[in-house]
Amino acid sequence: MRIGYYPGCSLLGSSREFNESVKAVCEAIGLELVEVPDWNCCGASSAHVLDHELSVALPAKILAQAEAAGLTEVLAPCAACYSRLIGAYSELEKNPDHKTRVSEIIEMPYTGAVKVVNVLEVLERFADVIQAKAVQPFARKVACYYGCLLVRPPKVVNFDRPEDPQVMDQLAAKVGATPIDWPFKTECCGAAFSVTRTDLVAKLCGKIVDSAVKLQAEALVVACPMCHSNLDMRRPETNAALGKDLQIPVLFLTQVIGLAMGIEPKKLGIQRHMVPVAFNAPTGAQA
Amino acid sequence: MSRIGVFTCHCGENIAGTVDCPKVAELTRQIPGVVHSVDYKYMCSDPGQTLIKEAIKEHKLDGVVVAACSPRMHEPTFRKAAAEAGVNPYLCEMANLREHCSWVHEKNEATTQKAADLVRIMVEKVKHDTPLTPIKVPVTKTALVVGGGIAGIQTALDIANAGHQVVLVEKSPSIGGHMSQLSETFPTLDCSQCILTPRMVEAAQHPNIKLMTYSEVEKVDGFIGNFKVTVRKKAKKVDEKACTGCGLCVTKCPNKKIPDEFNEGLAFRPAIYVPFPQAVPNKPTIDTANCTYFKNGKCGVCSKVCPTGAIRYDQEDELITMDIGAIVMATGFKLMQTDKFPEYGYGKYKDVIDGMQFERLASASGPTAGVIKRPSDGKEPETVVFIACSGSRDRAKGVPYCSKICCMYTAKHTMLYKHKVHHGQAYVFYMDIRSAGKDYDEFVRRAIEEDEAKYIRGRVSRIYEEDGKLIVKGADTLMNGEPVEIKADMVVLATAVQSQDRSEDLAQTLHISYDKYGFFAEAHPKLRPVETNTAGIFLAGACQAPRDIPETVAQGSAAGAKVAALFSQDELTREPIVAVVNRQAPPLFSTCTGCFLCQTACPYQAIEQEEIKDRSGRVIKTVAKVNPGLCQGCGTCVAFCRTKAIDLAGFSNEQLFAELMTL
Amino acid sequence: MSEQFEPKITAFVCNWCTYAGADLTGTSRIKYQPNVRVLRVPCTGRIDFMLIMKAFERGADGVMISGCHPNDCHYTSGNYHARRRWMVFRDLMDFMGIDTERVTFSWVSAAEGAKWGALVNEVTDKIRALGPNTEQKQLVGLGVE
Amino acid sequence: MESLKQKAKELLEAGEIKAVLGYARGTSDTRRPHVAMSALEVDKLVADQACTTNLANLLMKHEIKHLGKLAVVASRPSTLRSLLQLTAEHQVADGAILALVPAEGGVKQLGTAQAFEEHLALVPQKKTEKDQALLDRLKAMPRAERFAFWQKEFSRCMKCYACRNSCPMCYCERCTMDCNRPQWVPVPSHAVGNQEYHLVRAMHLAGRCVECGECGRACPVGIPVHLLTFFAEDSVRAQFGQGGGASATIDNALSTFRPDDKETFIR
Repeated sequence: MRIGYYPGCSLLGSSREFNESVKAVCEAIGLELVEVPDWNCCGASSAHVLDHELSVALPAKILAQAEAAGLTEVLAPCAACYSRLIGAYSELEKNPDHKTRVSEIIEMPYTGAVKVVNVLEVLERFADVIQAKAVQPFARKVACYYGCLLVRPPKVVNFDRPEDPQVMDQLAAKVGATPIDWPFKTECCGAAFSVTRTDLVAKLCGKIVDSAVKLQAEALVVACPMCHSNLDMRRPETNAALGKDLQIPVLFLTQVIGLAMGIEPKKLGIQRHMVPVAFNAPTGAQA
Repeated sequence: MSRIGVFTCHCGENIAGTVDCPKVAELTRQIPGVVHSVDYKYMCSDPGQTLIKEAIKEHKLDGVVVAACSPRMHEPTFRKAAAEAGVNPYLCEMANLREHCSWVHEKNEATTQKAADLVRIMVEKVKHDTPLTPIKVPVTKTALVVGGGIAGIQTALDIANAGHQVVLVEKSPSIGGHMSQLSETFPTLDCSQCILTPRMVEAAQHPNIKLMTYSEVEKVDGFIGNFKVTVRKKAKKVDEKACTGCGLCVTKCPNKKIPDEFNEGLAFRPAIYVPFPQAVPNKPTIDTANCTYFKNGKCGVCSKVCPTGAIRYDQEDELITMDIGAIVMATGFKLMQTDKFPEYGYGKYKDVIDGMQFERLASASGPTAGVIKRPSDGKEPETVVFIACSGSRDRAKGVPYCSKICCMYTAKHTMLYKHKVHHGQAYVFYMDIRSAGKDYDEFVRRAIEEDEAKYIRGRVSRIYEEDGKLIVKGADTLMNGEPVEIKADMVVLATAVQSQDRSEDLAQTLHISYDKYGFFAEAHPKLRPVETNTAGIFLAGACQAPRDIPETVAQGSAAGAKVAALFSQDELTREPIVAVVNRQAPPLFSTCTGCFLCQTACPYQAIEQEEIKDRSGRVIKTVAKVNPGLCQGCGTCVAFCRTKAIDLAGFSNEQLFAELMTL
Repeated sequence: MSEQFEPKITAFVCNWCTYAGADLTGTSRIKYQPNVRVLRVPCTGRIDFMLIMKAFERGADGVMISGCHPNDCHYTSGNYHARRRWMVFRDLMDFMGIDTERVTFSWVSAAEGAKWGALVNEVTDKIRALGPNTEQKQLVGLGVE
Repeated sequence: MESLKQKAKELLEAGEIKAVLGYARGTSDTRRPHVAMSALEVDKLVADQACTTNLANLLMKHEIKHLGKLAVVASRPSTLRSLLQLTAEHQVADGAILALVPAEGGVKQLGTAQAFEEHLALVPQKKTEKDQALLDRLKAMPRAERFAFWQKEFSRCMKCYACRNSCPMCYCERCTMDCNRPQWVPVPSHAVGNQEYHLVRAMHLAGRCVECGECGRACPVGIPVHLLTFFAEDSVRAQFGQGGGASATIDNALSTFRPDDKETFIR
């Protein structure tokens, strides 16, 4: 099986381990990733606040490139990329006449033949394969953190429950983890304010991390580069705001799955985290 | 040659604003057969009608076309006027220049042309109109009231007190409905059961009311004055005549862990049960889905202990068919369930309850005997958050309409809570306070000012559990959207009022319309609020839209009065728009060949077979015959008949043909 | 032809749903093009297929037929009967080479005022684009030889 | 042929029937309908490949109707289908007419609608290759071309109504064509009236046509009018799963409905 692949900027920059682990896991489950040729910026963070037409045209260009390459589906692991791509797709499906205008702007035909999927959606299809290949169960209590963009807005993404989503929990459970029932799955992490208002991000992440630890989670699991950098990279600021020293690691779901499949940690970029992926108790100790 | 008068109405500016009415009058004057054509500012006004009547006399008109608004609006008005001036009312037709022309088109020549065309169509129709006389049908003076809540009880009592027979059908084992579950009622805080129970008893004992509990309407045929209704009387598995209502079976039933519907799941009941102590009739019913005997044939305790041998495990559902003259729908509402709210935990938190559950907690007859205890651990909640508009006015995830009763009952809840937990604090999150009604706003002010409920204008974005408390996160929009976080012991959601489950199915059984939310549709939102589009079927209470008790009672009485008015005559006058099978001179007798394929096409079983006999009684021919009492005038048979032997009065082949020929 | 072709559209609508729906279009002041002429019948079940042919004979460029949605017929099932009839009639029209593009069947309820307005506009635009119903008009023109 | 005559004589002699409606030798090689009420007349009966006319058409004629109980020679399945459809439409009482079906080594006597249905289940019915080919060709044509085809065909129609009169299902005492208040279909045989006439005829036979093809054979100018009713019948069968002349008890497809009837064109 093959699927289009749109890494986007984060996966080549701050979240290289996400890129590495997605590729490693997909290889292990037999899914070929075909990178969209000559891809461009998805327009996240800035385009959609500045120029609506541009914010639709940029993702449309990516999808048009994928279409030209004969792809029918594109996987966008970054939640922000996913949101922009599926947002543009959905808008153009609702207003088919805008497709002509967009095609003019991007100077290539856009027909809407390519669908957009996130990493959870793709892995869910391989849930049984993943379970079968999980030779080293990740037997730890985990807090699955979805953030804001993977399951919202519900009418656009049409995927999982917008509040208290379940798919990541189910996938984590397939590889032996015990997801905790906690209320912060879709709470705001501060996202792009990481740079401009680090204080806010520290406060918001503080609540998330603190609550996960209180409920005895041993790891936070995410599927979004921004969530990851805020929860991982901003940990010193977070701890300072909390007045605590919380060392709970933050893993990408693909890393959790990869580890359980016995993929070499280095291949999954585990060493790249700011908060080291280390556990106080041995595997399964909490059980 | 016809002598037709055309009367073009300006409807003030409504028509004249876009249509050149004098020109329409002038253009239509030239149509052959039109002998008089004028325009006037308001044809429906008294002077307007007089103008028509005088013109009929002066010009000896034999047909009238009023070019004005929709015939659905004023056809009866003008037909009456025509009749008063001596023209058969069915020779008066309306051309719809307002809804179908002036209101939907721009002011220009094409619009005026269209207006003239619309008149031309109706002139041709009038030319082929035949004088018709209304049909008289007898009326069965028994009403069926569906639903035994306060709406149905009120309606039934009013009709019965007017001296007519009533069959009151209730699907659950007791009448009383939602009102019997309430603790106290706004804005007087009088005890709900204290005012309702006497009405329930009165309904049960009324000589003119036949009570059918645990029964549902299965089938409705016929038409106004002459319905044939089949009711399924579900088997209670208890012989109501033999049972004395001693309650021994209820106390002895070993299976006592069934969630109690009357207490909204906050308590349990046995498999053989009486819904609540004041139930009417006060006789038990076996819940066969949960009864051990019906599950595996063992047990049989109730049968063994019954002193009168009233338990009937072999009792079957009964189908009872009856003749009914009018039907009142009073099937009530249901509340949206708490599991519909993702941000409030999809119903997983035990202490997030809905308004009706709070009523049971506050009710002296409830599971806690009126002491406010939270469901999870039975502790007295010291902080309670009430969330109004839970699902109401929520276009994204709930229903767009206002549920109407929540503002008031939430205010009532804060008061009941404060009166029982003196040191407790109630918070109310709201969007707007809608307290229009006699003594209503005063009531809400009392909740805020005397009982110190804290009202916060804003929505709650999330509820989660932490350390045994419910963390309620919201915003106070009157404080610049400042985030608010309240650690509550219990949360009460004023969930949206919705139509009953399967209300669409029931509406289809009765052939009445319903809106997209499943509420039954009234015939006119302002002028015919308790009637449906199907003659002889009326509405009362929350099955039509969210309603509070005073409105429900008023509507129940209104529907009762409608039925009483209908029953005040022995015969009904019906529109003569019915199908007729032609009769011809011998040897043809009729162009009908007697294939009777029309019989299966008729939705009303109105087509019968008639034998045409010669003098010696020998059957010459068998042809179709339409029963005018049953025919509703849809014309399906007319379009189906190959020999054109059937025609529809008022919409005949000749008329439609002539209308088409004008185009 | 310098002047734009204005199509002639004949509509047969049932009294209870579409006629009331079209009334609502008016009450809501939703504008649509004035090419349509509405003939009111009690029910779609009343619409004889010959009426459609007669409309063409009288020079209609397009015909609209509309009634209550399935399940919502005022007469319970008139629209179901009509639907079966149309299913065969439309097939047969097509087999005889009569342009079915010019006949629009629809369900418009009493609450769908906006739908009626939009539908009339859509049909008017479509028929305008198709041009005059020359095929049928020529038949009339041929007359008796 | 001999067994048919034998059977006819037996039935007449036993008084079970008053007459046999069959075929006799016509001029040249043709066969014509023949009513036999006596042994002498029975001897004129023929039964061979040339006997193709659907005799059911005659059953509805006044003169035949009044003869009393009949036996009709059903050399083709469409005659039995006609009998079933006429029974369903209350024109013939079940059991009132016997059908004599020439069969391998004798003649089969069928007396009830149920027997007709059972017999029909055994004999396959197919359109002739020629008809099927033309139908397929027409269906494959672009619409405008199909329109031109039929208009060219109809241009020869002179409204002689032979197609109507030869049809066993066109038994109405007064046809829509003769209805003049209003005059639904213009009387003269011009283009509009011809198109409308053939459309009406096909619509009126939809769900009722027994596919005998009599109408097409009757047409003096060779218009394949039978394809119109064949097509309508195919459409009904394809969409509603039941057709004309299949049963005396199942309700007609076009006077009944199913709430879940599926179409694709209603907006």
